[in-house]
Amino acid sequence: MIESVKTSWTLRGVEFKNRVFTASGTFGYGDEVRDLTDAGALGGVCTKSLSRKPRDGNPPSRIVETAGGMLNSIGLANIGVESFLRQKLPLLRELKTRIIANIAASSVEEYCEVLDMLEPESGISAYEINVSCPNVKEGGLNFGTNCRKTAEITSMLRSRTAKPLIIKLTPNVTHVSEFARAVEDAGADAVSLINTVIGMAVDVRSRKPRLSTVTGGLSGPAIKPIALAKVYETAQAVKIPIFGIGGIATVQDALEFLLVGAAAVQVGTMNFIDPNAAASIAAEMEDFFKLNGIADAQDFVGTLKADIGFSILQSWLSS
Amino acid sequence: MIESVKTSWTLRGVEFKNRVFTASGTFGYGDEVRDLTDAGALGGVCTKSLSRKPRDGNPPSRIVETAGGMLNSIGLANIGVESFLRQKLPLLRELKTRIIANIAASSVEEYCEVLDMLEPESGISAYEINVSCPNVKEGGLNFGTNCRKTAEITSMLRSRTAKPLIIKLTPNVTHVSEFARAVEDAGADAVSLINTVIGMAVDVRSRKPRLSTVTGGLSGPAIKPIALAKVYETAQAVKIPIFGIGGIATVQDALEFLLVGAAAVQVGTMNFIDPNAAASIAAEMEDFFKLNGIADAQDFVGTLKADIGFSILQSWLSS
Amino acid sequence: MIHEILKVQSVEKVAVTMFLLRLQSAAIAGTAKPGQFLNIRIDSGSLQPLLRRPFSISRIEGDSIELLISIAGKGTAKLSEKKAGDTIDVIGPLGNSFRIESEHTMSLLVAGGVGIAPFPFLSSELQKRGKKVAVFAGFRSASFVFTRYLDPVLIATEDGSQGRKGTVIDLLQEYVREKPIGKAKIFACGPTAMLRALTEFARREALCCEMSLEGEMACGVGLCQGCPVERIDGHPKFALTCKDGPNFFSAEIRI
Amino acid sequence: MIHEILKVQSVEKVAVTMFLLRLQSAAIAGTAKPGQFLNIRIDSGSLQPLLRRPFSISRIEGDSIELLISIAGKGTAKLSEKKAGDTIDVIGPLGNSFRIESEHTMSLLVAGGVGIAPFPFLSSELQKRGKKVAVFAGFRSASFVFTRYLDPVLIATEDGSQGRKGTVIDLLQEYVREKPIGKAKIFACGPTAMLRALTEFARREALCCEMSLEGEMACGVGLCQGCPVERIDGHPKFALTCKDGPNFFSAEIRI
Ligand SMILES: Cc1cc2nc3c(=O)[nH]c(=O)nc-3n(C[C@H](O)[C@H](O)[C@H](O)COP(=O)(O)OP(=O)(O)OC[C@H]3O[C@@H](n4cnc5c(N)ncnc54)[C@H](O)[C@@H]3O)c2cc1C
Ligand SMILES: Cc1cc2nc3c(=O)[nH]c(=O)nc-3n(C[C@H](O)[C@H](O)[C@H](O)COP(=O)(O)OP(=O)(O)OC[C@H]3O[C@@H](n4cnc5c(N)ncnc54)[C@H](O)[C@@H]3O)c2cc1C
Ligand SMILES: Cc1cc2nc3c(=O)[nH]c(=O)nc-3n(C[C@H](O)[C@H](O)[C@H](O)COP(=O)(O)O)c2cc1C
Ligand SMILES: Cc1cc2nc3c(=O)[nH]c(=O)nc-3n(C[C@H](O)[C@H](O)[C@H](O)COP(=O)(O)O)c2cc1C
Ligand code: FES
Ligand code: FES
Repeated sequence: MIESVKTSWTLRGVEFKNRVFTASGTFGYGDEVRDLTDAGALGGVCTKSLSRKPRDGNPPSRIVETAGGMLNSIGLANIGVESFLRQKLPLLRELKTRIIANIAASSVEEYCEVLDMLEPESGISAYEINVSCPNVKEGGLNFGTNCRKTAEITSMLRSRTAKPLIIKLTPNVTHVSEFARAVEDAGADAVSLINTVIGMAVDVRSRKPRLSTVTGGLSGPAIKPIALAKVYETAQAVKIPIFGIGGIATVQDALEFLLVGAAAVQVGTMNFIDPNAAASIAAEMEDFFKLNGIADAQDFVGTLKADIGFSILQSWLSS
Repeated sequence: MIESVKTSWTLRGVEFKNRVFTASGTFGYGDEVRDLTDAGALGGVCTKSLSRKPRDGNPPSRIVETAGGMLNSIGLANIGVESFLRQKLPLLRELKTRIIANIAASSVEEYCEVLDMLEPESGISAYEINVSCPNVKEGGLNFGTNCRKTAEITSMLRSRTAKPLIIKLTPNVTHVSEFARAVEDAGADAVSLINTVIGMAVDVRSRKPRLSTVTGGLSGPAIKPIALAKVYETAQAVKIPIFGIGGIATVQDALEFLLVGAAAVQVGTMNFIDPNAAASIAAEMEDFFKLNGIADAQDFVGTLKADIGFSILQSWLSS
Repeated sequence: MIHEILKVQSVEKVAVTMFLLRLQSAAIAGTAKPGQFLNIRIDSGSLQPLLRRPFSISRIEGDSIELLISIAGKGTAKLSEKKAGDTIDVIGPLGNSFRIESEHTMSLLVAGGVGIAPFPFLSSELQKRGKKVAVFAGFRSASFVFTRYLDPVLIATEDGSQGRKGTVIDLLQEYVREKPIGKAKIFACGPTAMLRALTEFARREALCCEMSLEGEMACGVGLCQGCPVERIDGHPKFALTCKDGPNFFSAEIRI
Repeated sequence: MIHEILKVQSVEKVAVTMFLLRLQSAAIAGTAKPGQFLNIRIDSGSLQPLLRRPFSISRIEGDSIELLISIAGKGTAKLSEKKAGDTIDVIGPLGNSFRIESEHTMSLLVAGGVGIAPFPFLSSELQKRGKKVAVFAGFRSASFVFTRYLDPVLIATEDGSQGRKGTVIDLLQEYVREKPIGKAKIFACGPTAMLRALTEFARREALCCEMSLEGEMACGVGLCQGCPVERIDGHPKFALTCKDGPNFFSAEIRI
């Protein structure tokens, strides 16, 4: 048991007060549940993906519950960057936490345009680039599964901002660490993973897909083992920090991600069940470090005692 | 409601009495639970993967339960093809069901050798080729994530047997349908999918991985949405039949796989919870067809009413 | 919007697949309006079901909140096994409310099955405001009927085992033909097929019709964008059932 | 090996985290041997927990089977909430049994915590065969102690709140030093650390020692190869806890 713990950490000069964030698309724009939680308790909030123009999103149904998880096909419904700046950012500036603007687009140009519009505004601490949404036809995953394209977007954006640039990767590829290496080389400051896993649900009685887009993205506790493996694989391959995401519901889950190498975590689906989940996890994580005499959270990151020599991942990484 | 239903179907001239099988590695060699279920109620039984020499498998722990699923790292522990022929096959010949010999190997030569040893024996109806085990260092997934190699193994084996040749694919690739197309072109009669999804679990208290091999394979209901999407993707891409596998626990689940295009299904993890699960599903499936006036199970296969024009998968398939 | 752990006061089986769940919360009882809903975590500390389940507030008495719940799947089945004294994690009250202040004098409340749930609360608030209320309730058969706290009620059953044989729309049609309804407004809750027929009916009869929708939700509070309903004017294309609804005018949405 | 839906006869809390679960099955009670286990589906129709949970048969009386269970996580917590009259899906009896027919005359039963579970059954079968039995039981503290049906029992607790302060191995050591034990055999069940210490002790004292292991299992019946235990002679390298065990001689395995 120790008295105080350093939970803060720094990414490209920006200090975050702790290592627990809310994931894009699962916490609105950050202002919807002010009554139910204090965003000030978080390291930061990732906004819903912002696109150049407002997007209506996909028709209903957009949500299906599955075993230990859920499928969504929101289709990046969002108010667009202009409305965001006008209606949302002023409110967000009042939250005592860091705002990470998540950007989605269907062309390299659109990514640049959105970033350029956000860049002069105060109150945005970093960018997270969504190259991995499985629920839109154009863009999204087509970028995220193309390593060269992902790197290209990264370097284009790198040249336009001095703020932290985080690239959000998809798990729907053979070797996610290749993508992480490519964006590291292209100048990214961090990677976020995982976005949702492609999945599908059908209704036997009506013989129809349960999502209007047929397939959607799987999230929630069901995918935690997959996410941990992807983060671990990536942690072996890159030096930049990793935001670990996928099925985090408890402080235990969050610590597991730190253990396998994530510098910080994002809580997604669990916000729907408990809008205060991320804030609770942040508080309990601090307690855990105190109780275990860990003076700086960083000392816990990546301390998994794994005999990597025996790991199957080794053959993956070297293949 | 109709009186009788055709549940049988034929693969390369071999007739299976219905469309429900047990998955490799989840039903022993087929003789362990004779007291608890009647394998005669099944379309067939896939044996544990057989290798040329006996394999000890990985050290403990090999099993971890996760949300809605489990991780395993068995490491293809098996008695080897010779002991199989001597000790197991005689017993299996007495089961009133078809035996599918599942083969695993770490080189193209070894696959051929095992098949050559099985080929002269009676009582084996078909081969399922495991190119996708995530839990062994050499071979396994290294083949399964290499399209050219997978096709090469297929054509080598094709030239050595006239029996049905089923290639079991891994979901741990960007586009599983590419692999399915490649093995179809190389002469495979069917594909099985999915094998387990790479995953990981760690213990925060000991800071150690919970599996001796660090990562393992995720199975069970948690992966059903992923498996359905992979089967659906593949069904759009190939003409050969598909064995749908992944998280099947109820007849409803099994019917979902048929709906998205699987000609038959394999029950895996659920055998551990209820060794009679596959037999129950086979019986209930027949009831479902009767109740819904479906005279031939084949008339149900692939009848999902999906507006593929709208599906996100379309852009995948054409990318 | 409050997030509370509530005490179960009682669980009462009231029809073949329906039960009343009474929860105690002064805070929610004191602020809720008719047509709003609670979002319930069926089993805290379990991931099955994972998501919360939304239920209309059926009735409020003192600091007691009554929900009328039909067993539709695993979550509602688990909920039906709660006992007095158990606790439940609840977020609410959520959503907009029925617009009861309009100038109509006659309220036609149209329910299909468990769609009757929000009407005891609504009916009492309407009556407080001096509006006349008539309830039209359709059920599968007599053993599904539950109309406590509502009066007068006209009943239709599919098999004719109680009340008129036929749909609740038939019932309403007859009533409107035979009685003078004056400045009337329809409030409706029930299966989509019923709401569609009612939308058509209201259009034909030029009646204002407000409907409570029951689309799938993940969060219930506007975090996920998972509950769109198509707006007829298209600006924007979709409304959110949980935040902009669940109560919409039939003329403003396409279901 | 039988797969049955059994009726719960009673659930009795017997120590701070331990309870006795009584199930009725003539078929299993009639064939089970000491050291065998049942594999229990905690909640049929739910996927949480997904896998069955294995528990030693603690005692048999008529057609009643008693399990002694310690709450270790979600599954056992759920199990502790069962009520008389509930049903549970069970596969058993599974595994090998303790080898009780050997020529030893004195049986030293060594338990750590809930590792005491298989000993009432074992002890009664040993006594039927005219063997002397002494039980050595270690617990965390007095509030964890449960030794019903066992006599004589020597107790050790970590904090000295009941019996000797120290480990059960200390207790055993003392006993063996002070009493004539003749042709003795150790039967043991408990945490791995205890079993390791005991293996060493048995080697030193040249005593035959049989231990019941509690490794993780997925199927419990030999389908999955998920429960290996390393064999010292290496042919084959691993035995399966569920089929070849759970009872092994300490000299034959490496834990
Ligand atoms: C605003 C609102 C108010 C509601 N009020 C009531 C009420 O007062 N009383 C009542 O009995 N029911 C009400 N419902 C419906 C109720 O939420 C669902 O019946 C319930 O969530 C089903 O949960 P389950 O786990 O039992 O069923 P599941 O096993 O999840 O599914 C069974 C069936 O219910 C459907 N379903 C699942 N989740 C939802 C959901 N969130 N919304 C709608 N349908 C769903 C599924 O598609 C499936 O067909 C309301 C729904 C909404 C959106
Ligand atoms: C042959 C055998 C006989 C057993 N007999 C008894 C008995 O008589 N009484 C008793 O109380 N317990 C017994 N156990 C242990 C018991 O099976 C576990 O405590 C139980 O499965 C934990 O389930 P849970 O869901 O409560 O815990 P979980 O939430 O699953 O996990 C809690 C802890 O228990 C461990 N655990 C989980 N599953 C198992 C498992 N299958 N085997 C061992 N450890 C596990 C986990 O690693 C974790 O540390 C026995 C185990 C075996 C293999
Ligand atoms: C309903 C929903 C909407 C999402 N929208 C976005 C989004 O707009 N942009 C993005 O980068 N990720 C989005 N995600 C992905 C999450 O940020 C997160 O990566 C994923 O859900 C895995 O985490 P979880 O298991 O904790 O939910 C969305 C996820 C869900 C469930
Ligand atoms: C314990 C275990 C062992 C397995 N062993 C094999 C194997 O030897 N060969 C193989 O092809 N697949 C093996 N599999 C994969 C299964 O056959 C199946 O593809 C996978 O488990 C997904 O199905 P499920 O979700 O129904 O379990 C194994 C799966 C499990 C859980
Ligand atoms: S249910 Fe999440 S926004 Fe409506
Ligand atoms: S637990 Fe499956 S083989 Fe032992």
